[in-house]
Amino acid sequence: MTLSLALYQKLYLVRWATEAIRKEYPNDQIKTPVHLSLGEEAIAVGVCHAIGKNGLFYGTYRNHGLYLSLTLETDKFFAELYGKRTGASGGKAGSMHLTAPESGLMGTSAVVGTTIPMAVGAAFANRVRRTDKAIVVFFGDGALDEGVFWESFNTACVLKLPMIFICEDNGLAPHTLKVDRQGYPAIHKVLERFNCLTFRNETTDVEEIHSLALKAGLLAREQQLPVFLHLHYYRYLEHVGVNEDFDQGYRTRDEFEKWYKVDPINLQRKRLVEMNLEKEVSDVENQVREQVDRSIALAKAAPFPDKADLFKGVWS
Amino acid sequence: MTLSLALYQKLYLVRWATEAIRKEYPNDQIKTPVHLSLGEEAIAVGVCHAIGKNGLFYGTYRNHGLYLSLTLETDKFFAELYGKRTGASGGKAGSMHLTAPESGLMGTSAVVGTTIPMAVGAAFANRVRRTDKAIVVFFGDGALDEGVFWESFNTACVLKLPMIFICEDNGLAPHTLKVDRQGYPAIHKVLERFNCLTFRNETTDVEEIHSLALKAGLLAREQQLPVFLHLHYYRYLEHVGVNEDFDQGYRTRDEFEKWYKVDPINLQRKRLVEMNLEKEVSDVENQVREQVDRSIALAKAAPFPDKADLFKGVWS
Amino acid sequence: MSESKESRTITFQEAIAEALNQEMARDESVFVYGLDVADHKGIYGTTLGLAKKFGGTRCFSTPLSEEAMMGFGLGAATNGLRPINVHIRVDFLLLAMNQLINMVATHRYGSNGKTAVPLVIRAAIGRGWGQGYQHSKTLQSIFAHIPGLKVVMPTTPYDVKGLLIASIRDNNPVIFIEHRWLYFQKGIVPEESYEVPLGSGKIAKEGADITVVATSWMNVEALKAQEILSRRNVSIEIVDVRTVAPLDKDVIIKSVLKTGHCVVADYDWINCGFSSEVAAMVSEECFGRLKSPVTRIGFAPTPCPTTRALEDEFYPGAVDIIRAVEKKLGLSATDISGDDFYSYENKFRGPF
Amino acid sequence: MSESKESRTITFQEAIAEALNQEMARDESVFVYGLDVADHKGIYGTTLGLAKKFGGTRCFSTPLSEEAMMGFGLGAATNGLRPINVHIRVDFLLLAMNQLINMVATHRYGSNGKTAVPLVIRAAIGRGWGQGYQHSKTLQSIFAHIPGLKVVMPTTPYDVKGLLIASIRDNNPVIFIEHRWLYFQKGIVPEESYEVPLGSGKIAKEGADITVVATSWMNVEALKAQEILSRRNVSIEIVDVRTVAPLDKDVIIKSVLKTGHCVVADYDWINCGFSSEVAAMVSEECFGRLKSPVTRIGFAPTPCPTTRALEDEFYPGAVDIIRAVEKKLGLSATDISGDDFYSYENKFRGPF
Ligand SMILES: Cc1ncc(C[n+]2csc(CCOP(=O)(O)OP(=O)(O)O)c2C)c(N)n1
Ligand SMILES: Cc1ncc(C[n+]2csc(CCOP(=O)(O)OP(=O)(O)O)c2C)c(N)n1
Ligand SMILES: [Mg+2]
Ligand SMILES: [Mg+2]
Repeated sequence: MTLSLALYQKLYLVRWATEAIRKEYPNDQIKTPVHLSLGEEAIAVGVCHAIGKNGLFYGTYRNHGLYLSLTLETDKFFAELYGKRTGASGGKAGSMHLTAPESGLMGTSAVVGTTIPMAVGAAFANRVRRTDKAIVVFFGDGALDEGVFWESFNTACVLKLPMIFICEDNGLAPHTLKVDRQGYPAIHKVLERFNCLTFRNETTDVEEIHSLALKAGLLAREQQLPVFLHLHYYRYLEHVGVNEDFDQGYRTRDEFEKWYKVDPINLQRKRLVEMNLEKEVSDVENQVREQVDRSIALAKAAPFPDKADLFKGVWS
Repeated sequence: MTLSLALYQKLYLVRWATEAIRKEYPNDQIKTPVHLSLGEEAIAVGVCHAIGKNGLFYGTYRNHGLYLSLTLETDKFFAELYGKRTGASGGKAGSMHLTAPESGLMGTSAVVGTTIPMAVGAAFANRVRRTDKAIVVFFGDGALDEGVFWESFNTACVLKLPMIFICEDNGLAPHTLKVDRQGYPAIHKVLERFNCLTFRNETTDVEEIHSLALKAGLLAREQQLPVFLHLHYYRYLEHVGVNEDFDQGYRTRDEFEKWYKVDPINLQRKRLVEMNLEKEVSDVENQVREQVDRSIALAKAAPFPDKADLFKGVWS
Repeated sequence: MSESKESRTITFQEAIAEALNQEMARDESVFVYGLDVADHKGIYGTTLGLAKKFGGTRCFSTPLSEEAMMGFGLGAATNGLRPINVHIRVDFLLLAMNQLINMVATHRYGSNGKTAVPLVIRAAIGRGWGQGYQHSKTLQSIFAHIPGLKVVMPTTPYDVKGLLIASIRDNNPVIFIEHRWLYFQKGIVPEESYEVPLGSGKIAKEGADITVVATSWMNVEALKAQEILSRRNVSIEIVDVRTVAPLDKDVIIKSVLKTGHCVVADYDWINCGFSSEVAAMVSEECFGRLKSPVTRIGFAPTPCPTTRALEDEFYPGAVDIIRAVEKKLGLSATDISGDDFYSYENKFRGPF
Repeated sequence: MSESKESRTITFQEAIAEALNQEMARDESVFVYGLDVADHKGIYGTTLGLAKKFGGTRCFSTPLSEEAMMGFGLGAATNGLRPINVHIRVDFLLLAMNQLINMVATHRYGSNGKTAVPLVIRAAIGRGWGQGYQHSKTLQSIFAHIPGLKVVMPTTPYDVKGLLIASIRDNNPVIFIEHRWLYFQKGIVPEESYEVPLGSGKIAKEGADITVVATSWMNVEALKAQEILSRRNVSIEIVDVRTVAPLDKDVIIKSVLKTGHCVVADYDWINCGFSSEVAAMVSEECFGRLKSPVTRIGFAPTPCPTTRALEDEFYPGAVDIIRAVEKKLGLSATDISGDDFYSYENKFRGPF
């Protein structure tokens, strides 16, 4: 599969799984708060594809894109959302704390900023144990407000840990604008005064993000320094849940329209169609749809955990 | 009294009170950990004198300079160090948490960084209540490592609060060098990327610091913005306690010798002598010595708190 | 407790909003701040409209900086204002524990009583719809452990209004813990302003056979247990402690001395918790007069799992109380197959 | 407990250093980090020389960033290392409560048991020389309240070595609380490596008349009380719990069933604390077999004042235990005018 098509496959998987959740959610069987990634797909897919199997990834509650582009699997994913024994964490984690250590997704968390220091510790362990991994941590613009971001970033710079910090900036946390939260005009201009490398980009083109992530990975390793990527996207839906919320007054549909013109899935599809890969595109799409349908059916049919499972997994 | 002499009076008070503590400490009656300000006097004195009665001040456990230059009093000061009922907080606070709200010393704390957000809240109250105070917070270079510094500074910039942040940088926290703690070459270069004003100075000349503080106060008020002052000094003694520690291997006496050439008390004394104020200088010195001696005698003679005082002051 | 002649019925949520509105109107030093307090959701509706009515310096959303915002409250409270800091989940207070415990709780003491700290910290506690282990704690036992903090856990609309007003007027730091499921509960609430004194528990339901000491949502569960057991002529007395610190010991002791049996139904973990405190205190104060040892009911000793199947096991409820009471009184198990127990889907649906 | 044939005597402090040295030599995944661990003071001497011997990646001082450093430990522990994070005062852990409680304590559970978190958090507790309200807490009751954390409080040099080794080898997060005054205590400690299992208490002193359950420094005070009361033929049995969580209930229950009286002498605040837990547990498990209600001894319900005059009132000690025992047994007050009680000036002088 060409790179462009492989990227599209992941984009489409994330998008379609999200749309499936939106359809299923009103049935009240997915009883876990979902923070959907509609609009954000190119960042998760571009970065994860670039770093690939060699990476250890850390993220937030808005992690479906990460999980799906790293694992490409949907059985355990949906089972986890349905709270089933067959889920990625047997139903204990739900949407907000998905992990898949075997695919490099090491930690996600419902408390803002909390996986950032964890990633720094992972980068330290990676150096000490010479495991030769690429460490990547994703967080929202809200995490920049938290002291722990600054502590963690500073520590990574002190220890000169090669790792990638990715701020996925949608300008909102969750409904409060940056101007009411950030005492600086541009975060990358602040952070470039640390011993690190910084990049900033507003693209929604997955291939551009992919190249940038490749470059970031390379530079981090070459220069043995942290790299900060400031990437941007527009959150299409409400903060948590499956609906739009343009009628709530804190933002306008116009903004959405502007961003939707460069919707990451549409962009990449267009590129592939222009490359005359229409047939491959629809094969990928069909396969993804089938996969998702099958996984949802399996998840629904799967058993809930046993009551005794409540007490399992606290202690090692 | 001329400005130069008034400044000298405060410098000498801080220095002499410190020397008195050094002499008294081995008698084991001052049972409170003392973080002395030998070497740091010009910052406390210069800033406090510039801002004066109009200020609300926040500091750290290394607060003797602040307390003395704001209050000019030593009775309650020494009584507090001796743990007596007549102390500034009846013996409950000790050296590390001295306050004197009536003189503007609102909060000091033994936990690094903790009075910084308090000062931001005070600046907010000051704006809301139009009390027209100047808000000043002092902290060490170690506090820059703590997330709460970044959260607080950012919040002050968001709210555009006119206030003065003063980093008293001695390069140590408490024995760890900046290179092992700071992932950036220069803090003011980082912070100038926030919506604020920044200044940096290495002087030990109290008059220079005094002017800088005047300017900072003016600018903060004019521009309705936070001001960050990065000031430097050399800690002559061990981190906590009354002794030198140049034999401990983490720093050299040479460094001290270099800084002692520009010792803030000596500098100012020399200036006054050159102005032919030798007599005034020794009057001030005598008066300070007498005051300190008397206060120590009073403190020693004062009663300890009653046992029942333990339970007083928890609730309002 | 409520001896009002009013009969206006409003929700718990509305009662909070009313308390805030009345206090902010009465005293211009009162202000509300925290993440999202000024957004369109307004903390489950409780802060909606405040920014518009009182202006953006009386109600504003802040950066995501819990530790600094707690210290900010201390600075404002010690300079003439009466801050109300709001947290949409109590779990986020864990970011602010240093300011709360090292600074807020001690500031007055360290000043030898000179400085007051009139600071209210509202924190919602959650449950349901897969909140999971980072959005489902209560932590009142931890707060109550610290001298210098008051801890309030209201259950009824009447109490929440009166306790919030009392907390705002109190000159000490108060942690005010609101259970999300209670927001929809309705009750009679006078329109005028009134205080329910901090440190006063109440008999939520009189009874003769056994005392159930309950906090927050567990009062709802206790009431359900009481209803069901009353069919068998078992008469439960329910003590709603209302404030966890300071604790009204007398109301508990008096009740237990009357019934001889005590179940503590707390909404927190058991180990080293508030239920341990009540059990220890009752065992001491009623020594020799208890007909059975004090029974503690609380969270399972695990983090809270996400899936509903396990979450239902994690949280205690009416059934646990019923079974504990039966055991104490030597009764066979009541048939509860026909009974409806609380299910949050009846009140609201996910996700938040 | 120690059945070693060794008779080498070393201090508590040296026993810690020895445990660290042996474990770091045995397992290269073990490393020590935190503020000042690599400076010339070496955390009361316990980490001195480690950086030199094992290199700067096995022992290093960090930025003053407690919250991030706790998360750093979680990241390292879940990627093949065994971190030991050191805090010179437990009070500074209050800056790291979010990582500790929301992340470290839950990570394994959230992974459904897939990921282990072998992380040790050493924290010194203090007292004396005006430490004051920000440097004098213990907090074990708070840590023990949280499922997913183990909490260890060693008293003797023998135990501290064995418990620290067991903690380092344990695959769960362990909070290891060391009382500063114990650093100077001497005892017989075998040179070879050994484990004292977490979750096992011990009878520190056998006795027949009354059980004193003690933590950390309170064991020293209990022993003093025991000595003095033995003059009157009162025989105290002292239970050193050693680990606060998980708690060895059996050793406590067995002792109380034997003596019929129980005093809990804990080194923390009482309200909602570990002493409440023990009192509740004992009152339940020994119901009907207690000759008196369980008595709790702990910190005064105030922040800790600085001045020695009040600090001595704040902390509990041997005299409080003696008086409690006398009251339980209906004895007159023992004449203690000729007795020497512990005074820290005999061991060290300020300021730290
Ligand atoms: C420490 C903490 N404070 C508050 C919250 C409540 N909260 C949940 S999501 C969110 C906004 C986060 O915004 P951002 O980091 O930009 O991520 P986004 O949702 O935009 O992806 C907030 C405040 C939280 N989860 N954690
Ligand atoms: C939050 C916190 N962490 C650790 C300590 C222990 N400690 C006391 S002073 C100090 C060094 C602080 O250095 P700095 O802020 O530069 O102040 P200085 O002592 O140099 O004036 C440390 C780490 C503390 N008091 N508070
Ligand atoms: Mg955002
Ligand atoms: Mg310093």
